[in-house]
Amino acid sequence: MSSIRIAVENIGKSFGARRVLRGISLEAVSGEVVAVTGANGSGKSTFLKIVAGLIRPSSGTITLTVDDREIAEPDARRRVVSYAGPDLAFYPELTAQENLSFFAEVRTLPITLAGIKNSLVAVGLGGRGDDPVGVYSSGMRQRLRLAFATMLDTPLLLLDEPSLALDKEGVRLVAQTIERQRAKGGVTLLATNDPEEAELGDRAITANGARSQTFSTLIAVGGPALVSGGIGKG
Amino acid sequence: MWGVREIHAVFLKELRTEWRTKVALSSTALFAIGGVTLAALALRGNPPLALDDPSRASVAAGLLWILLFFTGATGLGRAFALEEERGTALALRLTARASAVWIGKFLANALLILGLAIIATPMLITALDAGRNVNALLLTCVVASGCIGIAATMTFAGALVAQASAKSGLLATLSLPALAPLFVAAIHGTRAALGVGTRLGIAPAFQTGMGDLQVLASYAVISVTAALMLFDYLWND
Amino acid sequence: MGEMFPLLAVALLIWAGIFGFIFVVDRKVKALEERVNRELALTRKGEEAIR
Amino acid sequence: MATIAKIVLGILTGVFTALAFLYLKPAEGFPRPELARIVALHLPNAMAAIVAAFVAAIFGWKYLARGRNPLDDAKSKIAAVLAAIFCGLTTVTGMVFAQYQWGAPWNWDPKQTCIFLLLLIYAAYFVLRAGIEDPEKKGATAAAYIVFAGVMTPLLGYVIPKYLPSLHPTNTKFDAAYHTVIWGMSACLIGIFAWLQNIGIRYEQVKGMAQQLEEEMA
Repeated sequence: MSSIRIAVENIGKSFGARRVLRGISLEAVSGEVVAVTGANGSGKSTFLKIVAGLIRPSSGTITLTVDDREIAEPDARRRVVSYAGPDLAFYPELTAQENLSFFAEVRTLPITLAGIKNSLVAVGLGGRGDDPVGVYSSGMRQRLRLAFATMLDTPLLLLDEPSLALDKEGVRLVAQTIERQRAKGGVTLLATNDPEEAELGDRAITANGARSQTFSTLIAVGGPALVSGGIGKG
Repeated sequence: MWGVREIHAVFLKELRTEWRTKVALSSTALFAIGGVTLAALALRGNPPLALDDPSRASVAAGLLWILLFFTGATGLGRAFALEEERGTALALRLTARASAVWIGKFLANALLILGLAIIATPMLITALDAGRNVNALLLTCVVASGCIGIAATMTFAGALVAQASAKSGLLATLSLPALAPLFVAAIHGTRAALGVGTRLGIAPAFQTGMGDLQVLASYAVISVTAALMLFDYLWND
Repeated sequence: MGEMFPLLAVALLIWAGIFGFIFVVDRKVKALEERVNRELALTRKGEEAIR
Repeated sequence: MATIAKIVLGILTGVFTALAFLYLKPAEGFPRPELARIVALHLPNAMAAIVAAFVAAIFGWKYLARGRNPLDDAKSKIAAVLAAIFCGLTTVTGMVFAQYQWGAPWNWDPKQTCIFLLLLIYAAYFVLRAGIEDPEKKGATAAAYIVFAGVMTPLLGYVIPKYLPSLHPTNTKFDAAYHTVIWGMSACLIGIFAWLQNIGIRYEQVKGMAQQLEEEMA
């Protein structure tokens, strides 16, 4: 896996006059896992979507560098970032396998049907790959989201509440996914409310919603605290 | 530049999801058939109207494009509206390029409206008895190129409407003024194909309709190009 | 030519009304601008004082 | 400075209005020659509408393609409002003219049809804006529509005159007096457009600042 570096500088977002995010900064390099914590409505999800390129930030910059090459083009970014979040949905008329095949095709991934079946097996959906996603339970959908994100196999992995609706085994799966991403030398950003899950990160940053930058602090959970943003440094 | 593999994937996905539910297919087909029925009821009622050939042809040309416009407005907006409603737009935006998404959906929409036109056009023309002097080749060319223009503009307008909360009727409202030049030429061309202002035979009808075909072709080219360029900005927001 | 003058007077009166209206709106916006600017300056000053 | 320009604009508008009544000769060949003077208001209104439509499309494109600056969206939106107003005035003055000279207020004449479709575009534009909550999505979507419609309308201007028989004069030449008055009046109306546009932008800006202020107080 290629080496990656992500630098987020002072990202802010307002929807009109309503400010949902202010002054988030962060830097991470290959092998790191950063937990993004914060109360409900603090802007964690918005932050992840901004990094994924799904929402345009109102202020601040994000610099993605892969193998010393800066990624600027939206099409190039699609090949570098994958995302799994609660509002990621799939086509209910298509089977899980058809869904993944379709997304692999539009991304022109060099992946075979066997590879897609394997990634379904890996998230515990091996026997249900031919069922239409419309009949899936919420836990199965969550597993499919994980399969989607890992199938894309990108240096930057964004997980928003990955354990949502998952059983014990599913939670272990999330930890495995993150460990594998770390071993490959990728970066993982993990937005979570669960303090136990936040422990999976080497360190954590807190999204503090609309409040001023002065108050958005940074808490180190452990591990190599590299450069961090905001005022308080880990 | 625009990968064929990606366009093909989007196109096939559109067809496959539509084929499993057949919602757009059945609703638009019923819409078109219902329209033809009403037109026939109005014009073939008792006492019978004594319309001459050119009048019947003109009425048929007008009704055909009214029918295709509203059939399109019923069915073609789904392509993007569904992605937004079900939240699949997110996964699509994470993986697919703007050009592939737009072209794939445009092709699927064009196929849908062309299919409907193939059913509705002969039905309407026989129902109104407007085909006595028909030039089938010109009619096919006019209807096909007109449908491509409608599909392009409505696929683009559908992407805009998908962002709005109240969607009903909005697609027709947005696309009608943009489609006006197309309809002017398409109705004129259809009238020519049905023998208005021409005498029988291939050459005269094509002489009258050539200008219309040129307008329809340039409309298709301009609308596809403009939609592709603008959609790129919207998709990579 | 002479019968045009009453019509012209009406037309000029309408124009005067339109221009007067735009002028008043312009002034109102200007007043609003000044008020908001003043309040903005006050808040900034307040923030600095707290620090 | 600005005040002086506004006063000059007002005086000029008055002068050209006076010229329209006193200097223009009644147009010959019309049923009501003295009423033909309304073209001195009709054509300049159409001119201002076109300028406003152009401004709306340009700033729409700028918003869409150049970094989503809310100010560009505001400029585009205000120009669209003004374009709709000038379109409406053009239609009304045109209908008055048509009623007295051609016998009916509406004839589906090519230019009437064009202006009608232009009005329809702006109506659709505002319906679209009203239907979208998020200001950025609203701006981008509305901008995409106004640019798309802006690309399609010249085609309309090219296509429609080819198909519909026109009542508008194509070969009658206006004399020099008409030219002076129409161009002068056009300049005045475009000046009024610029002034209104400026007021509108300032209002949008001050509204934004007030909201920001509220946000900071909270």
